Amino acid sequence: MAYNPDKPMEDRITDIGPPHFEQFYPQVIKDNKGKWLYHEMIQPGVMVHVSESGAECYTVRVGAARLISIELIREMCDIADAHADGCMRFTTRNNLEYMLDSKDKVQPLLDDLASRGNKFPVGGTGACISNCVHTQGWIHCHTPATDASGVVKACMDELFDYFTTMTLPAKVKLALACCLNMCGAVHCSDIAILGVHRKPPMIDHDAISGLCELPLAIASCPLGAVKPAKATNAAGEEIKSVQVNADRCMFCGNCYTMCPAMPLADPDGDGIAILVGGKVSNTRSNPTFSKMVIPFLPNTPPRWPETVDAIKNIVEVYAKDANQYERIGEWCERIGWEMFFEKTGIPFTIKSIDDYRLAYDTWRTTTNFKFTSHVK
Amino acid sequence: MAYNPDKPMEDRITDIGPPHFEQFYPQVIKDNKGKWLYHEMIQPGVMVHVSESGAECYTVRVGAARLISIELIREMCDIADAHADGCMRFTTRNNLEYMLDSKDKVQPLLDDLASRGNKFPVGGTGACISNCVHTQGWIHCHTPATDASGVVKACMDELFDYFTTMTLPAKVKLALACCLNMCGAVHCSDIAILGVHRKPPMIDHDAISGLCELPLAIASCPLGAVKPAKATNAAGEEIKSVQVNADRCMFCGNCYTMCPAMPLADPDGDGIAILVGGKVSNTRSNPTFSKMVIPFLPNTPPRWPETVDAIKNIVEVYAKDANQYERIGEWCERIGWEMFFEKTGIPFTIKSIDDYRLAYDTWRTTTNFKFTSHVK
Amino acid sequence: MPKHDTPLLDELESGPWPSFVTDIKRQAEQSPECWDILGQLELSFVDKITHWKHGGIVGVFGYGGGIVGRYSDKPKEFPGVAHFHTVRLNQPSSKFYNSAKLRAICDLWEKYGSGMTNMHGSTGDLVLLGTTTANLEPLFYDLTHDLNQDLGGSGSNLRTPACCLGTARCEYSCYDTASLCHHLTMHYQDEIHRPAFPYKFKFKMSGCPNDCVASIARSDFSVIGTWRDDIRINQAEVAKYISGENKPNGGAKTDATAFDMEKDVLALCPTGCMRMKGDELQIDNKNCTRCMHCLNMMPKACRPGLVKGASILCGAKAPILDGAQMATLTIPFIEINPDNDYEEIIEVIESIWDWWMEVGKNRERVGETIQRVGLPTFIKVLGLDPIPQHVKIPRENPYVFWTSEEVPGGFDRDVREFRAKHAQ
Amino acid sequence: MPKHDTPLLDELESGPWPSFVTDIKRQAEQSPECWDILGQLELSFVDKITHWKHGGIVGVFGYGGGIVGRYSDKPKEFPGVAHFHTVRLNQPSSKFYNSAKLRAICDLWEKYGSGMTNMHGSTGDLVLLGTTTANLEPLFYDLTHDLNQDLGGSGSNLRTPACCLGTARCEYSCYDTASLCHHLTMHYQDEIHRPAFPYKFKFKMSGCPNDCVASIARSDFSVIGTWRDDIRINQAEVAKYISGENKPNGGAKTDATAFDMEKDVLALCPTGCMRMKGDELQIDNKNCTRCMHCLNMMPKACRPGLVKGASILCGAKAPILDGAQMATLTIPFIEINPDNDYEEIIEVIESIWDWWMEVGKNRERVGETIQRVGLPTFIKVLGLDPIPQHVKIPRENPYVFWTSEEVPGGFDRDVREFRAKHAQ
Ligand code: SRM
Ligand code: SRM
Ligand code: SRM
Ligand code: SRM
Ligand code: SF4
Ligand code: SF4
Ligand code: SF4
Ligand code: SF4
Ligand code: SF4
Ligand code: SF4
Ligand code: SF4
Ligand code: SF4
Repeated sequence: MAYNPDKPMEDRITDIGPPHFEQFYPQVIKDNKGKWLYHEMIQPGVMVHVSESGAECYTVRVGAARLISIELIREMCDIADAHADGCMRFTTRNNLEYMLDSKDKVQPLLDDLASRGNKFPVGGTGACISNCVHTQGWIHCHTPATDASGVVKACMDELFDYFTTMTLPAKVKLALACCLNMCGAVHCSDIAILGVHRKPPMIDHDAISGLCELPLAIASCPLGAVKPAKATNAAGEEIKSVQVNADRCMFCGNCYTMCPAMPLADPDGDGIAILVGGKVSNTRSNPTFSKMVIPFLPNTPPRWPETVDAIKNIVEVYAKDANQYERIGEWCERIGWEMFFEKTGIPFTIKSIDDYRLAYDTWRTTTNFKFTSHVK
Repeated sequence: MAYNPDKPMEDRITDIGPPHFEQFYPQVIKDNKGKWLYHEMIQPGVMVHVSESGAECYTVRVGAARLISIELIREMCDIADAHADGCMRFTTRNNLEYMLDSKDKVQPLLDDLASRGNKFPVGGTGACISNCVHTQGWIHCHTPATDASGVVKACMDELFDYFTTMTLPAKVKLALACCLNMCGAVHCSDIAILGVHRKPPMIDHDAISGLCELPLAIASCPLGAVKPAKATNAAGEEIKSVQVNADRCMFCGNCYTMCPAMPLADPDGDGIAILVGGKVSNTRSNPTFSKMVIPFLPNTPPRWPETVDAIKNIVEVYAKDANQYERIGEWCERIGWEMFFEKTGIPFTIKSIDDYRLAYDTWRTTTNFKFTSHVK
Repeated sequence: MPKHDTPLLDELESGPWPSFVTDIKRQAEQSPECWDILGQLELSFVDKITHWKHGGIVGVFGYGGGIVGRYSDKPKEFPGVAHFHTVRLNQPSSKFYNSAKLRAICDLWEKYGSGMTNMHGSTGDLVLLGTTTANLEPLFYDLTHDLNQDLGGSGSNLRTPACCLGTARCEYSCYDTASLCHHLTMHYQDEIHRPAFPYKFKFKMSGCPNDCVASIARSDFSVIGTWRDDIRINQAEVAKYISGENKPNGGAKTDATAFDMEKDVLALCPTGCMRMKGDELQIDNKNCTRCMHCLNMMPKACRPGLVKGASILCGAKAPILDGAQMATLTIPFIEINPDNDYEEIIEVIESIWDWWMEVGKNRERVGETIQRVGLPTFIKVLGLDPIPQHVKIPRENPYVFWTSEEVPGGFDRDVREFRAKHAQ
Repeated sequence: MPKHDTPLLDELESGPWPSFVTDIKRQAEQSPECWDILGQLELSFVDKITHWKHGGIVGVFGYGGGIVGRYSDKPKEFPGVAHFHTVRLNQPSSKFYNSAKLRAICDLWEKYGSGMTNMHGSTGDLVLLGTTTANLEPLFYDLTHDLNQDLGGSGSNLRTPACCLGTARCEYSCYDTASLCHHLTMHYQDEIHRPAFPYKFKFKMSGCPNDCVASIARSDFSVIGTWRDDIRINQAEVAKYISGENKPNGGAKTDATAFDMEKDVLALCPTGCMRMKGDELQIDNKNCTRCMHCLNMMPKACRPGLVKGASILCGAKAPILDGAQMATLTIPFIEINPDNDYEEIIEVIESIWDWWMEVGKNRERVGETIQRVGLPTFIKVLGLDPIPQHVKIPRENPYVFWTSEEVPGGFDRDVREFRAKHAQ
């Protein structure tokens, strides 16, 4: 029985939700759920969880591109069948995890994975750089200011040793979002790669009439830069349209989201901003937002060398300078942001000074500062 | 030669500024200015500054009401002549200071001061409660929500022992401002006593026409609660006036400052709010604003017992609980504000939750909190 | 064989990290439209700009979400991706699968789509990337009938809830995140599939304050496990950390210097509520904020207490438009009770929705609504007592609102009476 | 003998703190109008409300400030205070006096006023409290001719500058606050006496970051002494603190527990840049923020460096209207050079004024103007390089402004060219 276009509503099934998770649990998880006592990393990418019952669950974590084919998924299934009773899961950072009920099964799995070229790198645990959370970019979205998968591949290639080792001061969480919508929720990452536009939207007077509700387009701008205006379209008709006050635009793209006739993407205008020092966990210090330290780097496919170098530099300086168990943001707070710029050699620009809402709270209202080369 | 009303401009002198300070320096200050090596408190209210030259300057600090008569000033002068070569100064907290060039002169001065009743209390140094900075109140201003001198007298009487001793964890800076204009700059005090209105302005339609520029009155309201309106005055004429949207009013009084026909003071509406934990110094921690912990206490002349008790309670809990050298605000930050309310027993009210601008930054955006009796 | 030259993309086939380019090429052998994916992406690499049109509204009948429409702006050059819609499958909680299920999904997608996926989307869905409008209904039919599973959310509705591992494989978890996540997902199928909200709304659940699903940063309704009694300390294991027998931080740092209780734990405890009395570790629990650091450093020695539950935080979101918001602590501690179908949680959710659906503006996230009306109003709406835990600090400005009822004599006064006492 | 019964005020005659009531009564024997001060204040104590009318504009010819007009709203009952204007005398820097000067002022005020004063006003003036309009010109004449001193500020002008003790009697002072304060006061007499600003503007100068004149909290232009080389350490004195011979914190706490270098100093150093190497105190000065704590704790052992100057911070103010503002670090380090009449400082002041007088709105403090236009603009206006010292943290939102010049190709684009590449 299959879908019948003539009777679309015939025995239609809806609202059944996702499959229940439990059916996919490996036996050792079923048996020990809620009984776990502690965990330990055996080696990068491999950890054991030990249950009150004495049972052990060995987890092998495998890096994945996130943008993956069903062929690759099938291969993942083959591996699961061969080593893990067909069970597996994906992490919140898009890594693949196999869970084994005995230590003996670990090495064979590792060997198998290793035998398959660079498709299944093991790592991403502990004081490492795990997988880079990211979004669609040029592969699927309409508003990106940069690509996602390409940039991430370029970065992870360069940072690969940090994925397979656990020698950083603490976890470093990398994320990319290809526009200010920040689908990657990069706004609280140790290092955030953010696609940014830098040119105000164009107005397509030939298309706007059918396409956009002008009041919504006008209301969409947080800075009131979009105003009603008359214009003449290709057909020579005078139409109701909008205009943009470029001086007030900060390129958030919200108008384009609301009105397809206001594209702002541009080969030279678009690029990448780097934000650092965010964290999500409540561990030690409170969750914090990432701060913009590099306002713009150009889009340079296929390997975005400027972006890769900038990130590598930050990671290396942090690795050398921070205390152990100290996240990047905690390190910056301790040494002071002036020292972050001093030590990384990243030029401080006026773009890093907040001038949006709540900005005053970010100004330095004390005489407590350190003398760096910035102070003439 | 005196002022001649018929020739007001005759040999008029202007713009000569204040007398030069140097002529008033005691000799020991003249000689050692810029050479001071260190200071030490000899006893509460008495300290010595020692110069590179070996010279010593003994300072005796005397509390004053600030609102003082020329008779009292003359008496201060007599004392200065008798003990301090006629020199004296006033501190930034309105205390009087005599400076002596030798230790032998200290005791005679102290004895003299002590012999004059309660007019010249010695103290206000070190880990104490020094003089309470304050403003005009009912003695001279037009916008107060409480009195100044009366409240301060009541508080200082009760806190007097803290003025004459140095046993608090650290300095406690007390300040009073009789309205939100905060002339006392109480907004960064360890403990701030703030006069607050709680009733929206009345509109005196009989007076407004001559008295106020309506556009200024309307523009004066930060919350746009003042709107143009027609009204009928006593003479029965319809006039241009304003009206106030009471729901939007937070009683700042700015409209009254701009328009005398909008009085808001009221015997029952007015009273005192208590703010704590502010500091000005950059010492250890950055300067910080005081936080509102008690939104309202009634005006109860002549001795404002509710206010006095509230302050005494805060000081006593702080004295018992804080680490040494820790200011009130530093203590609150360390133990957490929930603990401040727990330990002081001050009821937490919704008024202490910010709902003005920048309010979001004050919300708790972490799971890090302590379980106090507040959590049911 | 390749349909387009992709010299730039080809450069991404080298390097140690798995190459999505190599992967797409491999898939292309089966699903030729993948050549056009590569072709168009190569063009974007050359042009440094996307070649997708502004999304179009497509979907399956009766649902307002689950599909994101997408069309190429170069359909002639790349017919294989002229239509390239996304299908969001609601993932199983914590993203556990077995090979049978994944193979079934692969077969389904081989039949109806490009063969490319995102495992997983940022919200949590299993994302199938690229199909045509015509394929949507048949795909949905097979999905529900043969795979018996369903779509996830998109649009102004409840988005697909997501959670961390929780008790399934984590010793820190203070409640069963997967069960709560699944229950709410099932309970709110209608809200997921049929947009009725001012804007999107997201649930995320983490089992402890480490917050491995980043709920505090990106969910309108964040449920984070915690406990309210004392941390369980195993002094014998404490000794083993000190002796070096136990690896600090669960061995998460291979080059960690020898464990130093003072430096690595006590000094980093944000509240300073820990101390060693001789070789006994003591925690002044009433001053502990359950930040997890000591548990993370000594998983064998420190465990959450026994009186477990969760904190509820509301209103996190990305920066568009007023700047990003972290979730705000709304209910410090709530019981997580499967036996009454999480009644307490449901109650909170629905009082938030009832209010937000009434006062929320179009495209206004609940966090933005809270900002607009103020936290005090939100607290009142939920019928909660205002408590200091709601704020980092009490207000610094003196601008307090009072109502006429709160003030003796009320607001109404006669200015002429006033003038009688106070000459103008 | 008393003119009015003052039962409430009389209660304020008891108690250890000096009683302003007793004092006013004493003055009343000489200046009968003081009875009316007491009478009206008693009435306010009864009515719980002020009995002063909204200020009136009075002053001396040619000046726009220095006098605050005040009238009683019960002139018949209290004729002695029917007029009760305030006269603000510009205090000598750091408020040093001798008896001759104060006696002269007392005599002047006995002649022309109520005999009551504020020693001193919050801004710093010597405030004479209560006189009549008729008395203003004669008082001013005698003040300038016989006492040869001048009024302070009020209104939308430069307010009377004020400073801490500075080098006169403080070992911490990094510059001569009194000399700078006096110089600026003299240099800007016109700005003090003749309102030409959008709103009030205040200078305050402290010799070190302890900020004893609270300049960072309440001055539009705050000059706070600091140094840029190393803290001078006297190791011999350090030893005496450790041995207990020296009193910690200059003996400011009589019940201080025995000095504990680790607990009382090192642990409280906000940057953790101090350590003991054996019995040598070491400071990593490049990480020191000069917070003063160690100097305050060990005045004999730690002194400011030798390369002294000041930080300039701008824009502090009370809450009206947008909430209080702390001064913002604008120039981290500037030389204080009397030899060139403080040229560098004057230059900064005037570039701020030139800009503020042009763009500042009526009744907008410079701090509010900075908030309105943004700190980046203010930094540009002053021709300063933006540096990390200007901020606590870099921006958290991604909303950066760019100009057409900054972006290759500029802002102007042809949408039809765009459409040629990207089908709608
Ligand atoms: C598998 C995963 C949960 C899941 O449901 O998928 C997970 C699993 C664990 N996390 Fe996590 N975390 C996972 C994402 C996160 C995230 C979210 C994220 O990465 O976007 C966070 C918050 C990130 C942040 O703070 O910015 C997170 C913050 C932590 C922390 C706090 C670290 C800190 O010091 O701030 C710990 C505790 C620790 O590592 O000591 C922790 C600890 C752990 C433990 C040790 C918990 C346990 O006992 O099993 C698990 C292994 C840690 C490891 O991999 O090093 N997990 N963990 C996620 C793996 C992602 C990946 O593939 O790399
Ligand atoms: C006389 C005076 C300056 C003046 O020009 O008049 C002054 C004088 C001294 N101050 Fe101050 N301070 C004076 C007002 C202030 C103020 C402003 C205020 O009180 O409104 C502050 C900032 C207040 C704040 O932070 O909220 C102030 C914060 C300090 C500090 C920092 C204390 C802290 O830990 O935060 C120190 C250092 C210390 O006390 O260890 C200090 C230290 C000192 C020293 C020890 C400086 C020295 O070596 O001589 C002086 C004696 C301290 C004492 O009295 O305990 N002075 N001091 C002021 C006396 C006011 C009074 O009569 O009580
Ligand atoms: C597919 C996905 C990115 C990915 O590659 O994983 C995604 C893709 C889009 N998001 Fe998103 N968002 C995705 C997770 C998120 C997240 C992360 C999360 O949910 O945890 C966020 C930040 C958290 C939040 O909700 O604030 C996010 C914040 C946004 C926003 C900004 C919303 C806001 O209130 O700030 C927009 C703009 C909008 O809604 O118009 C947006 C809009 C979009 C649109 C629909 C583009 C648009 O302007 O309409 C994107 C469609 C891309 C495409 O063609 O495929 N997306 N979006 C994620 C959903 C997959 C899934 O269901 O699992
Ligand atoms: C006399 C004095 C209070 C005192 O008892 O010491 C005072 C008294 C008045 N202040 Fe003030 N201010 C006084 C120092 C201050 C200070 C403290 C300071 O200067 O360090 C502040 C806070 C710091 C600041 O400037 O922000 C202050 C902030 C205000 C404000 C709010 C200004 C603002 O921008 O927030 C107003 C309202 C206004 O300007 O209309 C104000 C207005 C007033 C008026 C003129 C009332 C009015 O609404 O017009 C008061 C006249 C009272 C009277 O009848 O005597 N006064 N005023 C102080 C001046 C004496 C002197 O010259 O030494
Ligand atoms: S971040 Fe922007 S561009 Fe990237 S997927 Fe989300 S909405 Fe699209
Ligand atoms: S991009 Fe953003 S700021 Fe610019 S016009 Fe569009 S909505 Fe306004
Ligand atoms: S604080 Fe308000 S009431 Fe008090 S003196 Fe200043 S302006 Fe007047
Ligand atoms: S008191 Fe303040 S808030 Fe109320 S109406 Fe007047 S100006 Fe507006
Ligand atoms: S959030 Fe806590 S419970 Fe969930 S996986 Fe992470 S550490 Fe474990
Ligand atoms: S959980 Fe955090 S706050 Fe609590 S004791 Fe451990 S480290 Fe300290
Ligand atoms: S501010 Fe510094 S220099 Fe001035 S008196 Fe206070 S401690 Fe001394
Ligand atoms: S001045 Fe402050 S920061 Fe510098 S060493 Fe001393 S205590 Fe540390």
